[in-house]
Amino acid sequence: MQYKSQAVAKPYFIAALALFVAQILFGLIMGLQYVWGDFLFPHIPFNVARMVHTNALIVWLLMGFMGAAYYLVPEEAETELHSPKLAIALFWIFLVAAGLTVVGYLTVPYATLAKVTGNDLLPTMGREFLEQPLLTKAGIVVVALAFLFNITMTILKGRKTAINTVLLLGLWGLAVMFLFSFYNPDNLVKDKFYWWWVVHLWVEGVWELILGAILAFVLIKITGVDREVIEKWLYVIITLTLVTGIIGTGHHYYWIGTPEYWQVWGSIFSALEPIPFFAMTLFAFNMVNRRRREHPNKAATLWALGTGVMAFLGAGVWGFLHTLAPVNFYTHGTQITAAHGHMAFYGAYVMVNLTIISYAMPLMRGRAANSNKSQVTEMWGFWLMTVSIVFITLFLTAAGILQVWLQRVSDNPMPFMMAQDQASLFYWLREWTGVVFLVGLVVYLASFFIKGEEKAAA
Amino acid sequence: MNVTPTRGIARRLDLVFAFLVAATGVTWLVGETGSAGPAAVALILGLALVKGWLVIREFMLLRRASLLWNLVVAGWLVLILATIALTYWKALR
Amino acid sequence: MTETLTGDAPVSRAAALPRHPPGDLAIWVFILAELLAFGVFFAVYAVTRMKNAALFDAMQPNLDRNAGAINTVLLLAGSWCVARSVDSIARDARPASVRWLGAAIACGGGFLVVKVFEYAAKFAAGINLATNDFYMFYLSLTFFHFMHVILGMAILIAVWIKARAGGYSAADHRGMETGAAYWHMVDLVWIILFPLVYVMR
Amino acid sequence: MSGTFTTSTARNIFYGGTLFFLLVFLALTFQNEQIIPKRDRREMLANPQIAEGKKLWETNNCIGCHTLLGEGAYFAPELGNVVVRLGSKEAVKAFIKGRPAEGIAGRRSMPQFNFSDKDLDAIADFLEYVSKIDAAKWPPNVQG
Repeated sequence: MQYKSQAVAKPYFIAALALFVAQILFGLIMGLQYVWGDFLFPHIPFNVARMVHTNALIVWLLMGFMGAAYYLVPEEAETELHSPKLAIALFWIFLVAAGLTVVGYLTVPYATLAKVTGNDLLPTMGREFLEQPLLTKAGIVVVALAFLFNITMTILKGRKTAINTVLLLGLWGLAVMFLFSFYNPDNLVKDKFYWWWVVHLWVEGVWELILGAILAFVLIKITGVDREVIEKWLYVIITLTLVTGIIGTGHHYYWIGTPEYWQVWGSIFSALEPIPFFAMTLFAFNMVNRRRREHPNKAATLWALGTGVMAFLGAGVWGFLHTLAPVNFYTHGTQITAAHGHMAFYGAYVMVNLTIISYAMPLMRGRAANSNKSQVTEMWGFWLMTVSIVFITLFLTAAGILQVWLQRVSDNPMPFMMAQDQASLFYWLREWTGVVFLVGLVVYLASFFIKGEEKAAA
Repeated sequence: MNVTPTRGIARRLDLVFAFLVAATGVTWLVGETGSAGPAAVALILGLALVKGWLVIREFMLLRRASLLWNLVVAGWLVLILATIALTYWKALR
Repeated sequence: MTETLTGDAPVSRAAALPRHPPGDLAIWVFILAELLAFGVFFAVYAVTRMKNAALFDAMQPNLDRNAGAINTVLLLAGSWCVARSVDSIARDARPASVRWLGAAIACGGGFLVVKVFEYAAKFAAGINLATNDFYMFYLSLTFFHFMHVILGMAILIAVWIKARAGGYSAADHRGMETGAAYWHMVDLVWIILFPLVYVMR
Repeated sequence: MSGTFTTSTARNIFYGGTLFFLLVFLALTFQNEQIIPKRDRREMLANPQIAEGKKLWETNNCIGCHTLLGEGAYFAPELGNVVVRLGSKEAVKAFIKGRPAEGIAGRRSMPQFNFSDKDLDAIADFLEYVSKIDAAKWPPNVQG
């Protein structure tokens, strides 16, 4: 850690990991509800568990991105953060808002929550991933703007590198695209059309800029390869990402009342989306192979390489599997989508957050890297979680194929619930694999508390 | 200005251009006469192949690049034209 | 192993790299990506035509082949001018290089004008992307290409401005080669598009 | 001369390429806005019940279990075509109304929302409207 103010990242990372735990616990509840239908009913119905699961994910990833920005921007800009106090204040505001929102989800019926939080003023709630009350959404905008102010001011007064420029662009894009969450017309087709401007243009657009910037930063640090080399590849990869990803939005416009030309445009451009992910994997391995130093933090290197591979598999390969319109006609809205969603989010955004946390946390705790013992434990966490998510994805894919076959393709299409019963074996396997994932997460978290021989900070 | 080989390049470019325009004229003529069928399609796709090849080699200057680069870009051209020809042929049957 | 750890490794690698075409490697990555996108688009067109040959053959005569052919010539001429411009700067003939570039930009502008008239006629007939599969592809492909011509012209104009200011020389004109390569790509794509969409039946 | 690869060119291509594809996407969006009036059944929205039904759909987080035109959660059946599948709006209303408050033992259970008859009408009107949107022949069959 070269600048004192980088330390503000620490509470962000800790809160992110706490929310990660909450996300997984609620995921396990949902997984169980898939096979034990009335588990916790009517106290925590599936839809509530799902809101907590997905919203906790989104919030902790955002927390992680913010922490990453607070950590790497001062170092890249070679100056202290504009206002560490603001960063800490925003942390508490964000955390309390997120906490209150979750408490709201869990304690009162959603309709009541909508009423008391003023959803009537501007109805925005009750749409997938955008379930947050108006107040929370407004809070997110305020926090995001203040955060961007802080980061932008820091970069303006310091060195402008490709990494912090790309990061800043991604973060601004994130904030701007979120504004579409306030647009909710009665016309369902338009509602859905612009809803994707938040969801797709986040995860297959601007978030990938953030991902690329964080990965590039960590690769420079752990490999010692010339900044010039890493930065130009960063630009090439994010160019490919946006060239394919922006029009790739069209792969969500096949069956929601939008015209048929999206089937052609969406299929073509989203079919090319795996390319930037593949490039990123090649890039990460290439840089590590060309390393000019042996960084003591092996765990961070593992996470960085893992991000490349898993993002390619989850977002690239599993996305491609069902992105072509003729295939998607049968797979749209099935467990295939869920399978892709799990591996893509884990492989791209969970792992990149854990990469920067793995790299930065030891430094913020005053050492170049954790002890060997701690790192070995962390790597166990890596493998347990990563292998689990692969199997969760495979089981969900199996469930999805079965569902598509029974419910969509066969001559005598089976009703939804009957088809679900047929897939219950795979849901059980998924749930047990989810337990293994939780074990992996506990092991990972335990690594933070393992002492041993440490190397002094560089 | 007085180096002969480079003047040669200019003349070469002029000849390529003249050929490209002439080939385009033939393709246009095929369209104007409303010609259909395998022979006409083979002619225009063949001309497209030659035109594309000339643009790649002479204008994009891939003749100065390694074999790999030539294979990649010309391979693209051949692959696309072959796909078009194949689908045309299958639609006939 | 030790070799990858030493500082001079990239230098020895560079020597082993294949000879790249003129221009910056970054533009070539972009060109390959564009060619791939167009290539897939053409293939999807071809397959859709295969399945709906009757519709495609019935609709195709409505296209303006004259406009298509004129535009082909304009793009070829533009490409030729750019190639001559690069050749001129390689001989340090700077005024000639700038003139050739200007001519190329004029050709591109001509293409856009012809295309706008062609589109105007189609739009006036009430044709849009939802009319039928043929017009969907015709409009999609030509519009996507149309946008590329605009982008190519933007690049050429940037190069032209720099060339006029004396920014290129026989010793260093990589920027011009970079812009030229992109412009030729736009031409190359049209060389397939014209027979495929306007003529083949 | 050959074999160069500069950060500044890569950066310019990034900005130019992104802007370019964004413009193409916006053009496609513009065309989308021109075409969807023929597909999205916006004339039905003259009935204020539909907007009310959509709001009830949202404020009860139906999307948290169900899909609507294939988007949402995959825990419970697709509802874009539910009016067609169950045969009538009345059947849809009866189904919603008939959910036991304590759920069905061991089964995935839909909560009892205690909707008024007016609310149920609005929800059914909304679901009927959704079933009439031209979704390019999706879903493949009535089971959704």
